[in-house]
This record gives sequence, structure tokens and C-alpha cells, in this order.
Amino acid sequence: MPASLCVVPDSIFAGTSRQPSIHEVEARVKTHEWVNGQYRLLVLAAPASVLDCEPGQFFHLLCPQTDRFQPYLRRPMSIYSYDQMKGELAFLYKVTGTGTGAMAELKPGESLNIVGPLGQGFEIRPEWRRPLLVARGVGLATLAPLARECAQLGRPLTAICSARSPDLLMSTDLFRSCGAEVITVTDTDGTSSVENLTALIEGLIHSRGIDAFFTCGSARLLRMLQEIAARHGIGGQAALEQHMACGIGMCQACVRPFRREDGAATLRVCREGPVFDLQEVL
Amino acid sequence: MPASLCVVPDSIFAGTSRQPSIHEVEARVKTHEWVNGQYRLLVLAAPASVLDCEPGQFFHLLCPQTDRFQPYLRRPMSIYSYDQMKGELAFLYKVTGTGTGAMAELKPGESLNIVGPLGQGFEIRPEWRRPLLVARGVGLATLAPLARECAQLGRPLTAICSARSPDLLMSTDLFRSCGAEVITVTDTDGTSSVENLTALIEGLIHSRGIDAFFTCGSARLLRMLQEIAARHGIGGQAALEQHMACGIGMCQACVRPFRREDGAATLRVCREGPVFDLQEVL
Amino acid sequence: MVDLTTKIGTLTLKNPIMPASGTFSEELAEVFDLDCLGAHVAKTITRAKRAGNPVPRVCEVNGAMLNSIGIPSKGAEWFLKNIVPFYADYEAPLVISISANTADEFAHFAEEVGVPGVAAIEVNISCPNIEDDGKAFAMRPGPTRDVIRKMRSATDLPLWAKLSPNTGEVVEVAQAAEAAGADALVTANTMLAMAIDSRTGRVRLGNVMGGLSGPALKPIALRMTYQCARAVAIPVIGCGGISTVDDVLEYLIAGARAVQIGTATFISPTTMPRLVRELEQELERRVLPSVDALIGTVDNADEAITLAEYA
Amino acid sequence: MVDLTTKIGTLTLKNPIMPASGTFSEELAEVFDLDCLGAHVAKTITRAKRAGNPVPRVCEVNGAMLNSIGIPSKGAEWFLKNIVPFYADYEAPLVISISANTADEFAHFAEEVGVPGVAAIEVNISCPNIEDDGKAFAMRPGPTRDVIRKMRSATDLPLWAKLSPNTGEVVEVAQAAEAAGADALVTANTMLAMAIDSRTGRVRLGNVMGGLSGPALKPIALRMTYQCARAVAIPVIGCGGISTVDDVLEYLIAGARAVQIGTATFISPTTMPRLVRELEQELERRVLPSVDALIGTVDNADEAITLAEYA
Ligand SMILES: Cc1cc2nc3c(=O)[nH]c(=O)nc-3n(C[C@H](O)[C@H](O)[C@H](O)COP(=O)(O)OP(=O)(O)OC[C@H]3O[C@@H](n4cnc5c(N)ncnc54)[C@H](O)[C@@H]3O)c2cc1C
Ligand SMILES: Cc1cc2nc3c(=O)[nH]c(=O)nc-3n(C[C@H](O)[C@H](O)[C@H](O)COP(=O)(O)OP(=O)(O)OC[C@H]3O[C@@H](n4cnc5c(N)ncnc54)[C@H](O)[C@@H]3O)c2cc1C
Ligand SMILES: Cc1cc2nc3c(=O)[nH]c(=O)nc-3n(C[C@H](O)[C@H](O)[C@H](O)COP(=O)(O)O)c2cc1C
Ligand SMILES: Cc1cc2nc3c(=O)[nH]c(=O)nc-3n(C[C@H](O)[C@H](O)[C@H](O)COP(=O)(O)O)c2cc1C
Ligand code: FES
Ligand code: FES
Repeated sequence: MPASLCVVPDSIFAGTSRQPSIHEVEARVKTHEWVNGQYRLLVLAAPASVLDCEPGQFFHLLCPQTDRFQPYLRRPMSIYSYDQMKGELAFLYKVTGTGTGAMAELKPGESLNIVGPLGQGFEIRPEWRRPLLVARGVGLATLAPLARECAQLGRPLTAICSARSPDLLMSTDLFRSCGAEVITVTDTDGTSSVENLTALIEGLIHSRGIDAFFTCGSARLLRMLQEIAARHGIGGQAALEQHMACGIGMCQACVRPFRREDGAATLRVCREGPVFDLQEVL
Repeated sequence: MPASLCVVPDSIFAGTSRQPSIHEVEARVKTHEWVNGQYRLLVLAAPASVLDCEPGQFFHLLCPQTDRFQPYLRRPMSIYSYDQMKGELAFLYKVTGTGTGAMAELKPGESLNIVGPLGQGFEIRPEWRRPLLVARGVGLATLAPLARECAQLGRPLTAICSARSPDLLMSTDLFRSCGAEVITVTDTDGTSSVENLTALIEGLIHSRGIDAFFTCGSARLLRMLQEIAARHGIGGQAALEQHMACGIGMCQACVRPFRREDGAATLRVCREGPVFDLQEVL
Repeated sequence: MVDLTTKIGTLTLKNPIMPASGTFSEELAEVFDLDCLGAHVAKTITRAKRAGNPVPRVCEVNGAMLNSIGIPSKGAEWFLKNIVPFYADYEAPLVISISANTADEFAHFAEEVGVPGVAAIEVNISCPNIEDDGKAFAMRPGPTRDVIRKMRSATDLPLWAKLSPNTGEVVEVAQAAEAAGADALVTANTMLAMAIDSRTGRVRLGNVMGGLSGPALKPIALRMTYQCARAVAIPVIGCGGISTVDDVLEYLIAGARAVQIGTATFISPTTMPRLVRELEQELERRVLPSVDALIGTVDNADEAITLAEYA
Repeated sequence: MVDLTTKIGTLTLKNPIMPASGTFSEELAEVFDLDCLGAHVAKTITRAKRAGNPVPRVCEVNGAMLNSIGIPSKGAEWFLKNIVPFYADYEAPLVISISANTADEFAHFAEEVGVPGVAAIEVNISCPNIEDDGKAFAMRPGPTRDVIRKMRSATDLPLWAKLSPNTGEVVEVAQAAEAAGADALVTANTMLAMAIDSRTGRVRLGNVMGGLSGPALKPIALRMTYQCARAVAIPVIGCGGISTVDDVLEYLIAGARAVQIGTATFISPTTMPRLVRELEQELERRVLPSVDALIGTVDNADEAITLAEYA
């Protein structure tokens, strides 16, 4: 896509007061490593314009054309980390199909066209003093910047990391470095079942005074948390996924139904989300 | 095109007497260098099956998909050299557009899918004892293996190499190494005009006893040679180009009109050619 | 200075680049200044609230996309109150796109939406005509003539008829739209297509079938643009698979007076401002004084040749 | 052992992979043993000698090609004498493809070509009908019915009607062909398209317009295959943009009983034997006993949804 390699300079806005908040920029690959057998960590050198991010936001990535893979649409990826000082932006992603397969071929020094930051991030409400993060799969990537934010805000944090097997557990060190208490559960250990987790979490509510849930990466865990939260009157948020085309809010591809006061609402995951109120998710 | 990277082994013919003569194979890039500002020399390690070639034949190349270029159809390229002993096949090509642009990105060790050898090569008739090669542009590539063949057959050879400027003259060393007398003419020198060349060639006919013309790469030179040849009763052949789809003879994309005893005939450049009788070309 | 303006009937656009309906919205203002565009074209609306189609609503095919968004609509009232005012801040004219179930409904709707701030109405006649067994209006000249004629009597706003590539009679449909009073044609909407996940056997769109857009559509929509530009006197606006300035040039050369950019904006949200800039540069490079100088300049060796021999 | 056979009416093919007309010829025997194919389908012939179209006859567009080869033909006599005997050496049945200017000419021609060695006739009704103002027969149900009915009376050979994606009424055309006695449908021929060289302003095909084939056509032809397979009882043969085994699976799942491979053979001349092999492997992997077990198994959550909502 040579077309998209040409980026419109912000100067196109010169003379108007309207400032763009979403940017299409080229970012250079700094490092690109396998984290385990399925996930890769991509660290980009990105301009400051796109680094004014919030945890839970995402970017829309133009995966390259390669001899093996020719993706067409962009691919949405949660921000794994962003650092304005270092000018760094990172994604932790699972190599799944055409797009991520093409992305996996990127080498340090090569360039990736990214659009963002996009969507509504997590909100740590003032009254949420003792958050619990429950993550599985890509959720371990999505919740990572939230852990950093909690640390900055001085909120003591507990994180439950779930995975199929211990080798697929990611970000646990990152969570720990944010001062989080990390609890890992896996399918192979038999510790990741809904029953087990429900007991575990109810225990944490009592022992730690958990008053907010944040989750991403598993519909099963989401339902479970909705149920526990409703029972204990606990608030929270969930980051969702949906197939996207534009990522900006124009095409209405990414809709999902949500529970709202005035009945069911159809909202765009890319625009009104990807983070939603825990109980609104249907 | 992952599809086409999978090659059917010849064993599919086991149990039948029909033997394939055209092969689709993966060839590995050995070297790939710029020859001048426009042309690159691509040397491939190729299996013996495709190295039973004749000068003037061509291959159909599946140029890779790259981030900048996504060619679809194959690209026809004359064989620049083939060497069964070394297992080598080479192409000398001009970086022109999408396909050759993609090809130019190939790196040593990478693989290129090739189909061939294709078409009818040059025929050095027994009575053609003193051939003259007249080449320009890509013709310098196409006529190279013919020079080698002439050397092997012990035919003293004269080659006129024409180019826009001296730096675009190619293959002259190769022609010389085949024992050819090499005459270079260029536009910048003002030596490449039809008038100049006509005089030059008529001189060679008298001084060297030239009795056959071989040409490729310029419609202007072709017309000139037809005219001189007709005047002197000299035979010869020309290699032609035409836009192709299949390269094998199935699609009838590559037709051109030819003069035949029974009137004009429409022939396929990929199948009945690319080498044709000099005077049949219309 | 190159003159980038182009006239679509009574409207003069400052350049020939505008978005295609359904691939553009207010949110794009967060990416670039929308006033760099020749016009703004809104997503098709219906009079009443509608839900649109089940997900998945999009999928990717070889170098193109399918969508079955449908026409989710918050209704005309909401649109006029919330969306039209947003565009009032811009110089670029606002073109709204409307859909309805019958020719009469189209006409009533056209009348209602003729509010200040709306510069033209694009008529999405690729939607099903419930009076013609659900066949889209744009499939046949008769229903097309009918719907445009009724709308023509109902509004003074310019009417742009958006044609469908699914018809086998595009020239007849184009001429019918012109005869009935359309001010311009847009060629074209998406082409009906389908994809199946070969692994699961499941259809890849919630709606089973959907519309093909993006580069794969270009040769088809370009052909329609060429056919229509030769068959009618009103301006034709090219649309389908445009993502590079070469694509824009192809459409202009084929006879389009302007172009709409759809799916390319999804691939690169800065496509439209880039195309405006590159078109200007390209005209300068060719020492052409204006966009007009390029329109319809296609060189087709043999005029007489038609579809006849192509198969 | 997986059963790869498939029945197209009275013909049993040893596997569902065959070439598409115009993209196959005797020369391919120099690449692989043609007997690995389910059938052989020859390039369309006309009764009289014909020249075909001016060059350039092909060009490449985004991930697909356009062709305006036309139907250069050395005439039926030459074909029957020189080409039919070539295929007699093979077990795979020979399907010839014919074209004519009127329904009656089609019928006479069908009678003449019914020689030993010809197993079926593919009817290329995408060619212009000079009795319908040059519109292709396959554009409308009426002319399709007419031409197939007349051919049906003229020959006992199986008749395969090859449909065009250019019609807006593919289901009606398919049903007309079936009602008139066609034994199978082929969906589909190329889609009318165009390309312009933006640098020179010249059309990129000698014939101005030409047919789109290759991957870009797949979502369109797959949709037609799905629509036709649901609308008729006779076998449907899928064709359009197939190059991978996943493409083959998609068509079979959509309801095709066999598939034709066209442009992919130009990109990789060994495509067809590769697909035969990979299809067998894939059925084994899925522990399916036969091709039949896959045909028409598409899972479309909601049967009731139709074209209605797609735009
Ligand atoms: C807001 C958001 C944030 C995400 N963050 C991450 C992340 O941090 N790490 C990570 O590994 N994955 C993340 N995903 C999922 C990721 O987008 C998909 O795994 C990826 O698009 C798969 O593309 P593919 O071409 O490799 O797979 P394919 O299966 O070949 O994709 C085919 C098509 O389906 C779409 N698709 C497939 N899976 C998903 C999915 N789960 N969500 C949305 N679209 C999908 C693709 O975008 C593509 O258009 C996120 C998704 C969303 C919506
Ligand atoms: C038999 C034969 C032998 C050839 N040998 C050589 C050679 O040894 N060295 C060399 O540099 N070139 C050779 N050519 C020309 C070479 O095939 C083209 O330069 C090349 O296809 C251009 O592709 P592109 O995508 O880079 O250019 P583009 O202009 O982007 O090509 C667009 C399309 O036009 C076709 N095309 C463009 N130019 C030609 C042409 N001259 N002949 C046929 N098709 C063309 C391409 O194949 C492609 O399908 C040969 C051509 C033929 C027919
Ligand atoms: C997601 C999506 C939604 C669309 N919605 C509409 C619509 O509401 N009304 C309409 O007339 N066309 C709609 N279209 C068609 C586009 O306006 C355009 O005609 C088509 O996509 C071809 O252009 P492109 O290839 O540049 O995308 C839509 C297209 C897409 C991809
Ligand atoms: C070069 C070329 C020539 C063709 N000639 C014919 C023909 O003579 N008769 C016919 O019915 N279809 C013809 N077709 C159409 C193909 O048979 C096929 O229907 C179409 O190409 C779609 O399949 P594909 O995408 O696999 O190529 C031709 C296609 C191509 C590309
Ligand atoms: S992806 Fe387009 S609206 Fe969300
Ligand atoms: S390129 Fe197909 S016949 Fe020559």
C-alpha cells in the first residue's frame, strides 16, 4: 500500500483552529520479539503526537504486504505500553491470521503505519480505591497500561492472570512491577474454572476490599464478573472486541448491543468503546 | 501468492509416458546485482529440469509480492544465460514497473517461482555461416546466449550493440568473450541512427560476408534489417515481445500478425515465437 | 495555479474529491480539516429509525472488503437536528443520502430533508423497492425513472442518483435517471458478493451476502463511469476502489467530473486530503490548467468497439 | 480413501477440478498429465473462422486481470479435425464450448459438434445475441430459455449453460436455463470492466472494455454460485477467482458440484493438479468420506435474510 505510506502533515490544519486528535503516522520498529510461542511484543518509535494515550485505547495498524500475507483492512490492537519520554509505543499481540502473520514479519528498522490513539480508555473513578484486574489472552496486553495507571494513582492493585498453560501467562512481571499482587490461574492446573475463580474473587472482595473490576479477554470471565459484581454491588469496566473496518466511528461495522437505562442501545466498539461499563455489556 | 509456491513434483507423471517439458519450479537467488542504472542481473540456482534451454527461449517469472509492489500476472524474461553444469540460470532485466520493481527487491537466498523454458529459440541454420547480431536494450540480454551458441558452433560472429548512452551498453564483454567482433553505437555519440547503421551493416556484408541477421530490442532496427536483408537476400530471425498472460499458449493474449505464404497469419509470441523469421514479422 | 474546481450542475466544488456515503462521518474531523474536501457526503438515512444488519458486518477478501452494514439510522429527525448543524461550520457543501421503500416515500422524504445546510440529495436507489418485489430501484430503468421523477417534483435541491453495479442495464438506468431530472449520477455503489469461511463453513457476513468495495471493484465501476459519461449529458461522479491519485486520474479521464472515496478512507484515513494535494501536483506536473482539462480525455483507439466482442 | 468423484448430470467426473474455457489448451499437457483433471473444457469456438480482438488483449489490475481476447476461432471444422482427437487419448471427458449469434445458429452448431469424443457442450451465452440488439443471451431469462430450448431439441449431449455476472437477474436466468433443459450451470464468466493508463490516457485493452477474472471476481461469482445452487435442482459448477484449495472448498460449501479454474492457471500452470491433491488431503484431514459430503453445507445463520438489506 504505497498510498498509505504518505502521511498528511499536521500543517494541513494550519490556519484553522481545529486540531486533529487522531493521527496517521509512520512508526519505526525498535524491537520485535517473541514473548512465548504465540505472542509477540512490538516496540515502535512513535512521534509525540500519538503518545497522548489512555490505558484501554487502541491503535489501528496497517499490516504490511508480504509475499505470504496480503491483508487489506487495518487490524485493531490495544496499547500495551506508551512512553512519551522515550517516544515509545508497544503492542503485545497474538499471531493469528493474515494480518498478524504479516505483522510478525516486520523487522527492526522497518516502518509501520499506525492510526490512533482511538476509542475510550478505562476510567478509574475516584470511588474505585481497590481495583481487581482479571485478564486472559489478549486481555493481559490490554490491561497492562491500566496497571501502570493504578500504580501512578497509588491504588493498591490485585491482578488475576488466566491462561491455558503457565507458558502463556504474560505481563505478570509487568503487573508485579506496578506493585500489584498477582494471582495466576491456568487451565492445565485446573485453577482457571469459573467456580474456582468465583470463590477466589469473593475471597478477595472480603480480604482486600475490592471495589472495582476491570476485565478483558474472555467472555466467560466477563459474565462471571458481571454476576459477582451485581451480587456485591461492585462497579467496573470491560474492554471488548469486534470486527472493525474504519476504527474511527464512520462505518458502523463494530457495533454491539448494550444495556442502557432507556433499553438496549447499539454502540460502536471503536468509538463508544472499546471500554464499556461492566454491567452494560450484553 | 502462497498458492503458487507449492510446486507439483514431476512424479505426478509417474506411470504415464507423457513427460513434461515445461516446469514450474522454485529457484533460489544466488546473486542479484545492478549492471547499470537501469538493469539488474539476476542469477538463480535452478534445477536441471529447466536448464535444457535454447538461446532465445524465455521464462515466465512470478514476481514476489512486496509492500510496495503487488504484481499479479507473471512477467516474461529472456534467458540471459543457462549453465547445466553450474545449475545456473540468469536474467538481465530492466527495472520498469510493478513486476520488475518487485523482482528488484529479491535478495540472495530468497526464492523465485519460474515457469519454463518457454517458446521457440533461435535456429542457426547450417547455411548461416557468418551471423550478425544487432541488439538494443533488452535485446542485449536476449541475444547473449545466441552469441555463446555461435561460439560453440564455431561461427565467427559480429555484434552491433546499440544503446542510448555508453553506460547503458551491456553484454559487450560477454559478446567479446564469445570471440565476437563487437561494434558499439549510441544515441549520444550519434552513431546509432538508421542511416549510419545501414551503411555500417552494408559495409560488414561486403567486408565480413555476413549472411544472417539476428535481432532483438528495437522495432526501428528490425525494420532496417528487414530492408537490408531483403535487398541482399540475407536470412535471419528476430525475437519479439508482446503482453502475455499464460506464456504457454493457452490464452491467445500475445498474438501478432505475421506474413506467411498463404497471407497474414496471427501467431502467438509465447508459443510460435518469441523468435520468428525476420521477414515474416509485420 | 491549477484550477481544481469542478461543477456538478449548479454546485461548484472546490475540488473533485469527496467521500462516498457510508464511509464518512463527523469523526473524521479528528483526523484532518474536513474543509479540504470538495463536498461532504453523509451516510444514507431512512426516515424512520432502523437497526441495520447483524454482525459480523464486514470482512476482508482478496485486496478488498465486503460489508453488510445495512442502513442503521437514528431517523431523519435526529439527523437533521444533530448532524446537519455540524456540517454548517464548513464551506464544503453537504450532500445527504436518502433511502426509502417506495418512490412516493422517496419523494416525501426528499421534501422533508430539504432544510438549510443541505446542498444536494444523493438518492440511494440501490436499496430494495418494495413495490418491485424487493428488487433495487437501480436495477431497471422503469423504477429509476419513477423514483427520480417523483423526487424531482418534490424538491428543488440537486438530485444525484447513485447507481448500482448489480444491474445489467446501467446505460439504460443512467439515461432513465437523466430523463427523469437527475442532476448527476454517482457510479457506483457496492457489488453484491459473498464470502464463506472454508474452515467452519460459516458465511462471513451476518447478512449472508454483502457489498464488495475497494480495489477489486475499481475496474467494474470505472467501466460503468465510462459507459455513463458517454451516455448522458449530466455530470457523472466516479466511485469505486479509488485509493491513489492514479485511480482519480483514471476516473477523470474516463469522464467523471468528480470522484468519491470510500473504503480507502478506512485503510488510510488521510486518503482524501492526500489525493487533493497529489491531484494538484499531478496537474501541475502535466502542465494542465485545470481538472476540466483532463475530464473525458480517454483515448480509445477504436470508438466503434463495444461490449459485443469482449467475452 | 476419499471419494473425489462428482456427478454432473449423467457424467461422472473423477474429481471436481476442471479448467475454465479459454484458459486451457493442449499445451498444458507439457506441464502436467492432463488426465489428473475431472474434465477438459476447451476454449469457446464459433462455427466460422474469426479473428478475435485487437491487442493489447490482457492487462493486470489490482490482484486480477482483464482480458478482451474475444473468440478467435479457426472454425469448427478445424477444431473437430485437429483438437478433438488430441483429447481422445485421455480418460477425462471433453467438454467443448460453443458460441453463436442467434438461438438457431446455436442449435445447428450444437448438432454439428456432437461428434464422438465430445462428452458435453458448454454454452457460452455471454456472447452477444444479434437478435436482441447485441445484448448477451445470458443477460435475460427470455433469450436464455430460447437458446437452451432450441439446443436441447438439437442434441442429446449434456448442455452446460455458462452464466454471466453482468446480469442483474442471475436467478431468473438460471431458472430459465434449467426449465429449458440445461443439464448444468457454470457460474460464472468474466465481469465487464475497464482500465485506463493514467499516464497516457489510453485504454489498456485494445477492445476498450474487457472481462475481469481472477481473485477480484471470486466474491461475486461465489455469490452467484450460492444463489443459483439454491434456485435450481441441476448441478452448478462454480467458476471465478479460484486459486487455492480454500477457494475450492468455499465454492463446494456454497453448493457447487464442481469447479472450473481459469486465470489461476496463468499464474501457476500447476494449479489444477495441486488443487486435486490438496482437496483430497483436506477431505482426509476433515475425515469426510467424499466431495459430496461437503457440497452445499454452508451455514447461514439466518435463511430468511436476502439481498434486501445489503446495500
Ligand atoms: C479494540 C481491540 C483491541 C485488540 N487488542 C489486541 C491486542 O492487544 N493483542 C492481540 O493479540 N489482539 C488484539 N485484538 C484482536 C486483534 O485485532 C485480532 O487478533 C486481529 O485483528 C486478527 O487479525 P488476523 O488478520 O491475524 O486474523 P484473521 O482471523 O485472519 O482476521 C480476519 C479478520 O477478522 C478480524 N478479527 C479477527 N479476530 C478479531 C478480534 N478478536 N477482534 C476484532 N477483529 C478480529 C481481523 O481484524 C480481520 O479483519 C484486539 C481487537 C480489538 C477490537
Ligand atoms: C519473450 C519476452 C522476453 C523478454 N525478455 C526481457 C529481458 O530479457 N529483459 C527485460 O528487461 N525485459 C524483457 N522483456 C520485457 C519484460 O517482460 C517487461 O519489461 C516486463 O514485463 C515489465 O513488467 P513491469 O511490471 O515491470 O512493467 P509494467 O509496465 O508495470 O507492466 C505492466 C504489464 O505490461 C506487461 N509488459 C510491459 N512491458 C512489456 C513488454 N515489453 N513485453 C511484454 N509485456 C510487457 C507486463 O508483463 C505487465 O503485465 C521480455 C518480454 C517478452 C515478451
Ligand atoms: C461500510 C460501507 C458502508 C456503506 N454505506 C453506504 C450507504 O449507506 N449508502 C450508499 O449509497 N453507499 C454506501 N456504501 C457504498 C460506498 O458509498 C461506495 O459506493 C462503495 O463502497 C464503492 O466505493 P469504494 O470502493 O471507494 O469503497 C457503503 C460502503 C461501505 C464499504
Ligand atoms: C484469457 C481468458 C479467455 C477466456 N475465454 C473464454 C471463452 O472463450 N469462453 C468462455 O466461456 N469463457 C472464457 N473466459 C472466462 C473463463 O472461462 C472464466 O469464466 C473466468 O475467467 C472466471 O474464472 P477465473 O477467475 O478462474 O479466471 C476466459 C477468461 C480468460 C481470462
Ligand atoms: S470500526 Fe467503523 S465504526 Fe467502528
Ligand atoms: S501468453 Fe497466453 S497464448 Fe501467449
